[in-house]
Amino acid sequence: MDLSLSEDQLFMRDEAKRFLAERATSEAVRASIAARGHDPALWKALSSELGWCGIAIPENAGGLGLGAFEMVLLLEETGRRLAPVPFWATVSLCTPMINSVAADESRLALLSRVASDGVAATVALPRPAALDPFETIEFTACPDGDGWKLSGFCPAVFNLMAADLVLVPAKLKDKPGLGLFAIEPAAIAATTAPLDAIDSTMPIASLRLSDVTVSGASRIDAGDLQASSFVAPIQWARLGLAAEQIGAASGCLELTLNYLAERIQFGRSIASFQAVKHRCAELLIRTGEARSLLYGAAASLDADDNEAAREIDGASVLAAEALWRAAEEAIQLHGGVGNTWEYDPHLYLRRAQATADLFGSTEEKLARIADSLREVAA
Amino acid sequence: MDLSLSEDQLFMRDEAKRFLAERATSEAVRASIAARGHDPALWKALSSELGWCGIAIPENAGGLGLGAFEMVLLLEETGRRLAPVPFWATVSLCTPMINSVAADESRLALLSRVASDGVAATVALPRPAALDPFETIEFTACPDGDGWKLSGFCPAVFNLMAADLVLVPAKLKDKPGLGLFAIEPAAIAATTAPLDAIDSTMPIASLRLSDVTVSGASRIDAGDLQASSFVAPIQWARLGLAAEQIGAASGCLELTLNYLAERIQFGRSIASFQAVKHRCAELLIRTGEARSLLYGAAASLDADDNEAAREIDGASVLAAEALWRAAEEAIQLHGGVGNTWEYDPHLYLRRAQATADLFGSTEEKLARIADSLREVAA
Amino acid sequence: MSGKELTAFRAEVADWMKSNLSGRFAPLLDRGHAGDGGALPDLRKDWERELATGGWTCPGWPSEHGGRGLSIAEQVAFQEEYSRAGGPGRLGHIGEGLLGPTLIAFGTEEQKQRFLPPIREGREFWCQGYSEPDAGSDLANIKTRARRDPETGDWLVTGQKVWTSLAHLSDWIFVVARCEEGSVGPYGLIFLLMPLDQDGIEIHPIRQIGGGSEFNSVFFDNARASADCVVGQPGEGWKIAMALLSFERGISTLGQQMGFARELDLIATLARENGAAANPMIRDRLARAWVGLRAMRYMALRMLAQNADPQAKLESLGYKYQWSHWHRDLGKLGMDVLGFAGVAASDDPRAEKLRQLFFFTRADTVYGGTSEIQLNIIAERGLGMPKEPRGEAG
Amino acid sequence: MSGKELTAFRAEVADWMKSNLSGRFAPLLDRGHAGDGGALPDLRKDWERELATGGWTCPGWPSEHGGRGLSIAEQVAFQEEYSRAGGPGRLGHIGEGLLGPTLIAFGTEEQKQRFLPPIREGREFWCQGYSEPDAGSDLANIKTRARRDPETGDWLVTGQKVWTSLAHLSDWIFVVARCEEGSVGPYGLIFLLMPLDQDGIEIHPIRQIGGGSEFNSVFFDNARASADCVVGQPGEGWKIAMALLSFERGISTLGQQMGFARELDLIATLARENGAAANPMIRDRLARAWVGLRAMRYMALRMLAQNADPQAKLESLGYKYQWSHWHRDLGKLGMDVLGFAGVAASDDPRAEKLRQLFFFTRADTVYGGTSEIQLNIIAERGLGMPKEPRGEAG
Repeated sequence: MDLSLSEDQLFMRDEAKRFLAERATSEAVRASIAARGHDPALWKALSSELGWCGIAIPENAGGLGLGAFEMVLLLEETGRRLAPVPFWATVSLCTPMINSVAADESRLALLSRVASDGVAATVALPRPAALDPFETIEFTACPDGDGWKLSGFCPAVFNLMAADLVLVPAKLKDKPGLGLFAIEPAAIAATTAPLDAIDSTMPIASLRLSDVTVSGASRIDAGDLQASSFVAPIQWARLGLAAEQIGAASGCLELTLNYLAERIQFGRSIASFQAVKHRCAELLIRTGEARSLLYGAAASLDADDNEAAREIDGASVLAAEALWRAAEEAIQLHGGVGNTWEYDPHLYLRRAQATADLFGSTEEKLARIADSLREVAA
Repeated sequence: MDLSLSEDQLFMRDEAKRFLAERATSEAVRASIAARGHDPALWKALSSELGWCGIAIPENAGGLGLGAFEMVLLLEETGRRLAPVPFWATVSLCTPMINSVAADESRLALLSRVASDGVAATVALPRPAALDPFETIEFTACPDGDGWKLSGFCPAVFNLMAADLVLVPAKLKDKPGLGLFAIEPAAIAATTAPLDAIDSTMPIASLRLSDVTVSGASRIDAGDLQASSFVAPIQWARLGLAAEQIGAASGCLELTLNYLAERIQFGRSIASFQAVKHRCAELLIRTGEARSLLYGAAASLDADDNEAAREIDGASVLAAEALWRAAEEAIQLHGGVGNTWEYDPHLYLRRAQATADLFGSTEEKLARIADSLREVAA
Repeated sequence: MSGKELTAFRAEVADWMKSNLSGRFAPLLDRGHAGDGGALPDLRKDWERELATGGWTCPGWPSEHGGRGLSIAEQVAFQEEYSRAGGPGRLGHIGEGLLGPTLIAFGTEEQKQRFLPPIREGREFWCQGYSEPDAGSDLANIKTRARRDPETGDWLVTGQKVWTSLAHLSDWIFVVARCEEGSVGPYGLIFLLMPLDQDGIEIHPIRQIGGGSEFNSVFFDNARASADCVVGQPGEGWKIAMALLSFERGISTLGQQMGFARELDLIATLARENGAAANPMIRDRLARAWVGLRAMRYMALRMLAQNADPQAKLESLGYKYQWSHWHRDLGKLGMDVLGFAGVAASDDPRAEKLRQLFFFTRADTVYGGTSEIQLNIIAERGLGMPKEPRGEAG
Repeated sequence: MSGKELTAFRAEVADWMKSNLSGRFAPLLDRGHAGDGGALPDLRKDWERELATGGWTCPGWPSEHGGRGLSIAEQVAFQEEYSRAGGPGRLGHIGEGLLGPTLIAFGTEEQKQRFLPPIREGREFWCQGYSEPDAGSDLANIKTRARRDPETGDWLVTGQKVWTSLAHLSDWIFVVARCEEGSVGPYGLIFLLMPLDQDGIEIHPIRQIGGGSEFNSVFFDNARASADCVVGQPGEGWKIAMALLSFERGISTLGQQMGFARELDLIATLARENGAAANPMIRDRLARAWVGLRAMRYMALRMLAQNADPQAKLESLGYKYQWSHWHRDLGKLGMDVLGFAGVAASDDPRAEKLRQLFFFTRADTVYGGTSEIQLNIIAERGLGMPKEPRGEAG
């Protein structure tokens, strides 16, 4: 396995970093918080203009035809700035699901809307905090003429208020199995409710459907859909989340290093105190460790290697911990101002806590890895 | 609850520290390693001459009539120097057991031997690594005329080779229940085998009894002995072990501080590097935290407070971790020489590892505490 | 006081709390603690007067100054019973626990007569003006200037104080300022008492990460302290300031721990209710929290012990670090017990309490001396390791 | 080389190892690694010659120097397959991996011709003379002196080196010594090649905490290095010494990781057998060890990547810290899996292996640059934080 970054990949990463440093500034992020965590102008620029959402979409659907590895490189950068856009939900959560379970006719149409039309998309995950987020599905779909009637409640859908497209998995009422429905927000606007999330840059809202009528064409799956059908595409969401966390950990460390270099106490830059230096070095080590596994897991996913699943579990654990630690240390090393609204460390702390237990807690992920070790499982 | 140390207590502690600093030097401890971890001259001095073994023995048996709190103060000091004597086994493990379960006639006789005659004593614990070391008892006692025949195997008895008296709990063959037998080492000399222990200062040996005949008077319990009878006296052993660990943690930190102050690198004393200072400060905090709970638990035990049991569990956890951490840091902060036989940090590391899981692992102790929290258990 | 008398005393406090923390004061139950410090200010000021009426303000002050001269054991008992009953955060704490004892020790007769009675009666509330933007960890690096008004002999103060807790609810502030031109560090400082309600003072709230604002920046622009409002001599400000801080330790600690115990109970209860307590890692952390709290209790008792145990004195240097890290970890544990339910605001006031606890406890390891400063102090004063050099600047 | 060819190459190595690491060499399986470095020295020297016969020594050296000029991918494949097969610790490593590449880069023609062939053929073994009692973390603080013998032009060396791995099994040592009177730090040093078997050199074993003695103190008392055994110019010693260290990184890492994987397998197997694997905390730690090892693998691959990713370069500064702490934790995990059974020696060679691993891994975070030095380097070179000041003395 070669983990070299190509010239193209390095260029893409640098450009993304440069672009976001300019556009997803602290001021912009803070402004978006008042706007339910969404920056429409930034979104337009990176989706419609720069075409980032097509990163892993096949070229025949208007995408760039690249893979998980390149997706990860972009998500690190959005994570670094806590960019208030539905990028992760669109490229990591929704796109792989369309790609993986949609019937041919729907797939190309939907993917090309994502790749080219700046469509923001999300998925109503039945249980976002569970190791298997599809383990119990509450939405139901009842045949209704040519269409369907959907009912059910999802307590927290990522980026729902900004989404142009929402995928809803539902139990079919007429026969065993599941259906996947693509819903336009207009149809459900009245029944969505934004939540007061601790991490405003990754907004969530609840979604209640009560016999909402949708067309037959809304159902996009190819038939024979099972909960297990989601196992493969959800790996992309897990990986992407880890990428954003690792990017955020690096962004948070940069923030801290900048502050430390400027702040004088006892007549010295705080950055000159050895204990502070060692703690920053430890953050770099943790982040680097997480990033290495992230890249390896992404390459495994692209190579369809069967180590990918547990590597993604591992990367999730390291990423969540690296971000938590970076945020906790940022607040501590900023001293008094680290506990004020005005400084940015708390934005990273919020992201760290809000994402720590997505797709399963650290303990659950590690337990699943332990179960998979042949020596242990026997 | 008053945790003041009286003038007498402070004096006793200071005297013990002074005495051991003189007698249990690094050289003496190392010399004892060749002698199976026992320093007979030191033992004679502190038992027969100074009378330390009588610390918690009633005055009518020749003891000082003090309590767990004073016992703890002395054990901290023996732990600090890793004194190679069967002090813990005698005062913490064996004496409370005699005190608690022996019939009146045996009790006074045995206690006065311990208090005044310099008798070293130990107990063949059925399962020293279990949360309840008496949960399964392998020794059996079969009536044999006026006496008994004892059989069974104990893989590891503390200080067995130095003991003048060994208590063996055994299942009675003639009726339900247990007996406790006090055995002279002469009777069993042929069947003890010293083990190559990682901590030579706390030596262990296996004990095999095959139809060993002992007198009727060897049985010292008052009848009606159950496994549960040992729950109360074993608390003393647990507490005493924690006391030695905490003393050892302090001794190990002192060793490290002395080295750091002398050693020059980059033209500076290593002790002047802030990261090193902070790590030493953290060791002090951990040790102080453990010591506070140790003293509180000892006071609770003396006051017969029903918090004593879980406080001792807690003190065991903190003590084991404080010592482990002190030893690990001692090796690291000593640099290259910390990994040599010639320097002392490894002696503390050995004690840390050898005692880490006695009377249950850290996880088991914490699980037992969690079970006891009424809000959780409910 | 015998153990029996102490038990009776505890019962007396508990009874009083039960009868009085009810009716119109019922909303104060468990309110106004760190992170919620600005809650219900008017009612809490009334509560201070209620306490005064019951004789429960300043119970440790000597009787000649209007206190009850309670022993340490009794003061501890009072603090514990107050907290156990869910007594609200004390708006009078700074006056009663810090300034009062300082004036009793160092104040003039006139100062005692002027300032002690309204503290005891819950009529005047105090806040503390120590920290500055560049005098945080480096507390002696004070830039706020006091110059003498040659006409009146009053002191005119110019500068900025930060992290002033509850300044917006207070009447007076005590301020450490530099009164000798060109002096540096702990020399040339003055300790002044100043009314907040004057033209030269502006109070700006600091918004904290959890959204609350119980701290403030206080700006002084030729603000006036009257000539008789200097404590000690001009130039002795550092000595007075440090003595004041020394009054803070000790007794209130056990009350604080009682509050911690209530928080741990709440977390454990929620863990049982929502199933988190079935997770062995959560159980492990709950048990560790219990162990840590117990160790803190005994550390506090060692600190309060009469007889000087040098080992206890040394180890007590670690107490700030110990409780603040314990509490910060508890805040995290609360969130982890909530799990995904903690990610958004909830209707359950208990969950809201844990979210606030989480945010506020981030500051515990910073305010009142950062952990880094604590570790320096332990290493240098406690373990005798070499001092950290100052830089050239500053 | 295509992926397919690489797979064939791997199979070739694996086959060779299977056929050759058997019979008289069977006792070498898994032996001679760190902590067991002095094991079976004669047989291991034979094994080096067996490797040479198979063409597996120095496979990465250019062909003009007798190597096979393997690509990085092939060298990695060789290392991995060698380790996967349980290949013993390489006595020839210092010569093959460190001194050889240094001579190829900096040596004279004569030096290459004299020294490279016996390294390649497993006939001469080398050890490294860098560290001194006062030049540990502060590596440049070298006190060993080299003075020129005016008659012969040879260099006469006096001083002490410590932590010299396997000196007692080696034939030659390379030494960094101070050749300019009065010079300090990295200036005025010389890099010398010296035969160990001479009157002026004494080798004293250093007993380690686990009982083994694979390190030594080497004492020099007017020991002689012949005039043509200087690498580079006198005064350039530091440059050569640092260049030599730079050859150590990288390729052998993946072989080392394969060894780690075997250790983790052993621990996991024992945990299953003795029931420790039922403990959720032990399971958690086993899983973390797997995760950490996987992350190390990908870190190594990022380090070996052709294209320069500055982020990878920065993060690779942490690799020594990462693997050494991982390995130290693994050593502790092994003991905790053994539990009370690990407290005394055992008849089970697997348990003995874990005990040795425990003791030896204590040193991983010290040798080859302490963790503290690693953190300084990361902070200063990687993160651009201010340098740690040197003291007055020294």
